[in-house]
Amino acid sequence: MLILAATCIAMLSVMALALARALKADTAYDRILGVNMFGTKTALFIALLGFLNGRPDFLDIAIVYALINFIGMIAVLRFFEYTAVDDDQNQKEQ
Amino acid sequence: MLEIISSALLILGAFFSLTGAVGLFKFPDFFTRVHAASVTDSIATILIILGLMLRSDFDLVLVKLLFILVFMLITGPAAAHALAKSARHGGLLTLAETRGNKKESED
Amino acid sequence: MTEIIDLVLLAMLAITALSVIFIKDLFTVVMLFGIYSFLSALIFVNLDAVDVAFTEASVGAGISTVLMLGTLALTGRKEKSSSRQTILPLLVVCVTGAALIYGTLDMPPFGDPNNPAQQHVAPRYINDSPREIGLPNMVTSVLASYRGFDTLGETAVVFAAAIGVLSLLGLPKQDRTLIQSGLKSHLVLRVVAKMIIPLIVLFALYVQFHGDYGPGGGFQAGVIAAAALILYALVFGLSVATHVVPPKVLKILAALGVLIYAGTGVVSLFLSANFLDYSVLASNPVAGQHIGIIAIELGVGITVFAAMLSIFYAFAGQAERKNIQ
Amino acid sequence: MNFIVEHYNYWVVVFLMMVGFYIVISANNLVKKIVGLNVFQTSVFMMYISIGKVTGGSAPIAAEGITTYSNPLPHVLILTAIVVGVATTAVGLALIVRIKRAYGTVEENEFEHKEELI
Repeated sequence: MLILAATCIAMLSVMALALARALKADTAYDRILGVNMFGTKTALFIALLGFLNGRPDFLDIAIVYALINFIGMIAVLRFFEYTAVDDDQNQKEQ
Repeated sequence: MLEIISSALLILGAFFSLTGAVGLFKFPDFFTRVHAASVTDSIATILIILGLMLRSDFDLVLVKLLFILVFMLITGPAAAHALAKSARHGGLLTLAETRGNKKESED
Repeated sequence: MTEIIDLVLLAMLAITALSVIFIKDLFTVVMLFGIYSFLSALIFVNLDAVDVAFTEASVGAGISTVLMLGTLALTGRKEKSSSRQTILPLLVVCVTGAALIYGTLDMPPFGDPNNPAQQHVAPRYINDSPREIGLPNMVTSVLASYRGFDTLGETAVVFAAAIGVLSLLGLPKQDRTLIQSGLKSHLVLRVVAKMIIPLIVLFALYVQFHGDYGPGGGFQAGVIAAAALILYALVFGLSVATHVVPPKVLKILAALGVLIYAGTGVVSLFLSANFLDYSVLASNPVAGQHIGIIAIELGVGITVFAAMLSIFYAFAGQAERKNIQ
Repeated sequence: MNFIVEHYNYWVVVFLMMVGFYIVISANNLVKKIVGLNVFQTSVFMMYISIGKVTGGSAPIAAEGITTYSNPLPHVLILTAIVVGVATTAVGLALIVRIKRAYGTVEENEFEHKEELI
């Protein structure tokens, strides 16, 4: 039990660090990296929380987290490809 | 016995995720930071999920944990790869390259 | 332990929300909003609301973020700095906040089992619903059976919202030619997407039909199934996705879901019971309740799936059209 | 100390509500306004879920060996509210896309002037 709680706290601090990274990033890519790391660590945190509270049957939520995190990532990449084309056109027009 | 092994795995997993988070701040350029984040992500996922699997009975919970493990092991590295590739296309340079560029401009 | 986690997560949530105010880059705002949704879902898990967390994670973090990114692609990602005065809004907000804080001082203590909110309907749901409805998940029992009429209204709202978006933006036409667009250069992503999309659809079906026993149900399953196709459209391009699920079919499906829901109610009317009273659907009331809940959850799932996917199609069609011009 | 723990959740809810409210009334960009609206909305969700929580309780899914459950009613109300909230957000975003097409801008003060031209 103690080990689970300790791991939970470690995960929380990792999440806080990832959040700090996402809030204060040099480039947009760093920000996405922070968000992605936040998502995966949250999925693990939910799994741990289920075991800590003695109700491990809520792992479905961790699965959804992993899933939505991936889809969000793909959407961001697609957005970048899309706006990159846009920027090129703007430069040409200028 | 299982409890001890599982605890060891969990602690190792927590340790690796912490190192990854520190690496996210300490490493000098974006590509090394992707490296820090994604590699530790994978190892922490494996260790923590294995640690939890040892704590669960042989039932649906185990299957779900296995599903999470497989899912995250497929998507995590793929996402990191795609991000790094996209950053490369977007024009980010590695540290060595930026240094090289600086030298050239100084010469 | 729960309290400590609660403290830390709420603090993180407040910081995230606060930083949204000061950031001018709208892309960053949307990324932070994604984190905000994830965090609030995590708080819901910690406060025992697993079904709500499930919905927030899939709907709030997933679909909202994708739609907002789609809008940004169409409207540009920089917010212009405004010359507007900020003192008056700040004053209004502070006065409202002070009034609300004053109100919270009289609130019953957080988590006290003797709170008024815990005294009235809840004990009946908690004690009797597993026996009356026969399902362990009380949220599903209340959602689908006790408050089934309410949920019918919510499903109709989702349907109406989809109609609203379609009438504003229009659905893309199904192309005869297959134009491969999307993330063309990312070979790894294309292979991985092919591998995990079947897994996602399988998981959606599990959530749909296991929602009576664990967290989940029609709302979540519909969104997850839509997310699988959104992933497909993002990676392989919109025209390929419209070949798999044509927009025409989506229109029919969205209406069909509401029809299944309302039809279940009408069937129970014809069996001389109240609207949406499932007890008469089988000889045994508990079995009847179970049949009714499965039917209406299916209706909800179909409508939510079709509505979310057609909303996404509408946005993606706009973006693609802008790209061609 | 006890007083703080007993009201902490509500205070954070009020703070989030203030932040959302401020963004809605002060932001010029319509997309940001929608984000503010969502922040506001989530604070209301948080309020309901906080009220439903019972200390020492567990998630309202019946299982053996668990006697205290949190209140399932707020969960039901908020679950549907989230889905409806996203549906209305989608309508708002669609309106923004149309505004951009009609006026060429999504900044509130800019299209206010253009209205007179049309």
